[in-house]
Amino acid sequence: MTPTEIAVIIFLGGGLFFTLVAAVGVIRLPDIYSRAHTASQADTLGAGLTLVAVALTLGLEISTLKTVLLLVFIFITNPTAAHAVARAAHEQDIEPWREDR
Amino acid sequence: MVNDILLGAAAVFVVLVIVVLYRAVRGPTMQDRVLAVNVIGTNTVVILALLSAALDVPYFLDIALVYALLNFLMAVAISKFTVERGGVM
Amino acid sequence: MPEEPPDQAVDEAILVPVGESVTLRNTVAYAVREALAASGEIHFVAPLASSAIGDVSADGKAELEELLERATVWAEEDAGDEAADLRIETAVVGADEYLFGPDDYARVLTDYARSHGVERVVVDPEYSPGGNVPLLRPLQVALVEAGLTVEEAPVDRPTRRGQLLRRGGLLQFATLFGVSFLFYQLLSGFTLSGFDLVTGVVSATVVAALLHRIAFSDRMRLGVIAKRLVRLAIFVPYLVYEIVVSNLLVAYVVLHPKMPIEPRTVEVRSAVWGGMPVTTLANSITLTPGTLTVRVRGQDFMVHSLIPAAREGLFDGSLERAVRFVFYGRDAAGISTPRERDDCRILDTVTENGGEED
Amino acid sequence: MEYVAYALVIFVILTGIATALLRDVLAAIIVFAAYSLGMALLYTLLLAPDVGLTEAVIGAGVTTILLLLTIVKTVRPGGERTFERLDPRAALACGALAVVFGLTLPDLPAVGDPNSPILSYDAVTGHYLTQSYAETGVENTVTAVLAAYRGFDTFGEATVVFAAGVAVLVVLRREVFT
Repeated sequence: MTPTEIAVIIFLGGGLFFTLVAAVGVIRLPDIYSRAHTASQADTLGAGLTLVAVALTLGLEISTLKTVLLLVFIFITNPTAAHAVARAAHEQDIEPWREDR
Repeated sequence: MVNDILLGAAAVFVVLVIVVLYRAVRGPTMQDRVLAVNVIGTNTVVILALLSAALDVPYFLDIALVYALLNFLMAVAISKFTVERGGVM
Repeated sequence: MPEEPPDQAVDEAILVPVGESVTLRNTVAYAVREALAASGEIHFVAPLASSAIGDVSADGKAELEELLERATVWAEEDAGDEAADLRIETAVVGADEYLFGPDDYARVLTDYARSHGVERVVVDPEYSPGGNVPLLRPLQVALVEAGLTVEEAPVDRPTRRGQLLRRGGLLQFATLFGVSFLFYQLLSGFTLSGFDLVTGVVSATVVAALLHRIAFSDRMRLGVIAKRLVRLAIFVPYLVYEIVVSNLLVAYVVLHPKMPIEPRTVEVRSAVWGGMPVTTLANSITLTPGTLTVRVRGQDFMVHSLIPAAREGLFDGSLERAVRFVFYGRDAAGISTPRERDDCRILDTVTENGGEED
Repeated sequence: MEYVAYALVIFVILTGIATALLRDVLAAIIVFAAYSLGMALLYTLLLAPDVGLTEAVIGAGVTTILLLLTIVKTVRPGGERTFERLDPRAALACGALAVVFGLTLPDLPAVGDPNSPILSYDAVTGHYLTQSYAETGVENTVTAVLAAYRGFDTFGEATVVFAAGVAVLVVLRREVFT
């Protein structure tokens, strides 16, 4: 295996792991606010790592540039979308869950 | 070989998408659904990128770009809708 | 709530409490119209929140004075030919007191009104004294109890207001054109064929012509932007590092069988201001796992935090410092942390601070 | 590649069923957007990226906005139940239809099969390619097939599109008839 392939596999593994965390979090966590945490963050990192893996496989070409653009875009929009969702929940007076109530 | 790994990763991503679908269907609040669909959308973009690399079809990435845009717009539009149309909700 | 001004108020002076708010511009316009219809006397009064920037309250005062000056300029602009009829007075009040609750604000405002013989108050509906959201309604009640006439300026609420169009210049146009054109060429794969170049120029021109007055919020200065881009390049690796580290923390918590989470909503009054810096900070906070920006008003961030460690990190303000570094340079990075400034607190419920919208 | 396709088909079927069964209209719209995402992925995977792109823009974007606008202009029944109660007769009819369509599937040629009729029966394809201009006077073969040979089909489609357009206008300007 070439070093590039090893790097691809490492990044892909990381991406899969964090996306798995996002999925588990979205299912397991108790309320919309805490779900928004994993949805925006673990998922963003998972997607980011996977896209890095894709960019590495592609090597140096136009497509790589597009992948990087995609990555930047996801890193900007994902937290914004999560914020929009959380804010919508807040404005509808949805109470956050607490472990002691 | 790398192509097979990428395809396998895409398959795992689709399975994760199916898992997240539970939240989109179950809710309980509308925001949960929007959030779940947003996660599904992000993963879709990633799947497209993976397929593009694995099958060596560069223009899949263009679709992925359009998708990323749409996904964001959808989450914001529905969130805005649920707030401003509070009476109808 | 567009109420007709009461008739008996016709020859009265008007007091406008001034604070940083999105609708301040429109409130000033409304107050000036009302004042010209009446005595032409208008008082812009800015109560100084002691907690504004902790011990550097001189800064806070200077900021308010600048705001008052801006309000005065706007008022004169609105008055136009009738500017001679308009008498404007400005004051910063409460500088020597510790303003905390709505009653404190009401007291200093009432004192001012008494000593200047003003009985009518026009309130900016988005005015948030001390940056705390729920103060406005109680403040109004307290002012009414003190015997003043209080009305809210009939301006549009944030969801559908805001001055979208700005003055656009050649620089804005050129930047937008360049970015769109590059994006188009990227999508077409940089073939640089005649067709792609021509269609690219056409599309980029359409985009730039339609949007160059909307797309930029600040006045553009190339030097500043270049400096910020360089600092941003330093900031991004740091952000990625933070994201990965705290993502591992959250992953541990989420995958742990017992899921030991302790979610709390906290409020932080950050020391960044302006559109881009606040947006950057809010997005960075959301990107760092364990913290999620729920709502932002001016400098006040309402943040939902999942685990205590994330909360501590937020109060230590390392991200805030980094964002300040990006936008204001290395000197500004040194301001004390939110914890030292005493600008953070844990809220008991969300709705305690919500529900003020309608 | 098969696994991806299988997983996607499962996803699409699940979202489809959920869309049909969800009681809350807004929830159904949101899940339907997920359905469109899955469909677009599937199209793309089958190497029809243009269809995938259209599905993404129309299905996930435009349709969602149109449906949201529709809710704004109409009422949305609330309710405690998450899912619609199943109507056995409707379920039976749908199931029967699905079975009938499913039975025709094995007769379709495989994707990219060189022996599929469109590639092997040169008599048909060739006829259109060589004769369409002489018979219809239309220069583009695809247009000739769509507008001339399939005239009735196209007419039906146009009627459907027209009806949909009228419906959209009616919904968007409800005040005209209230």
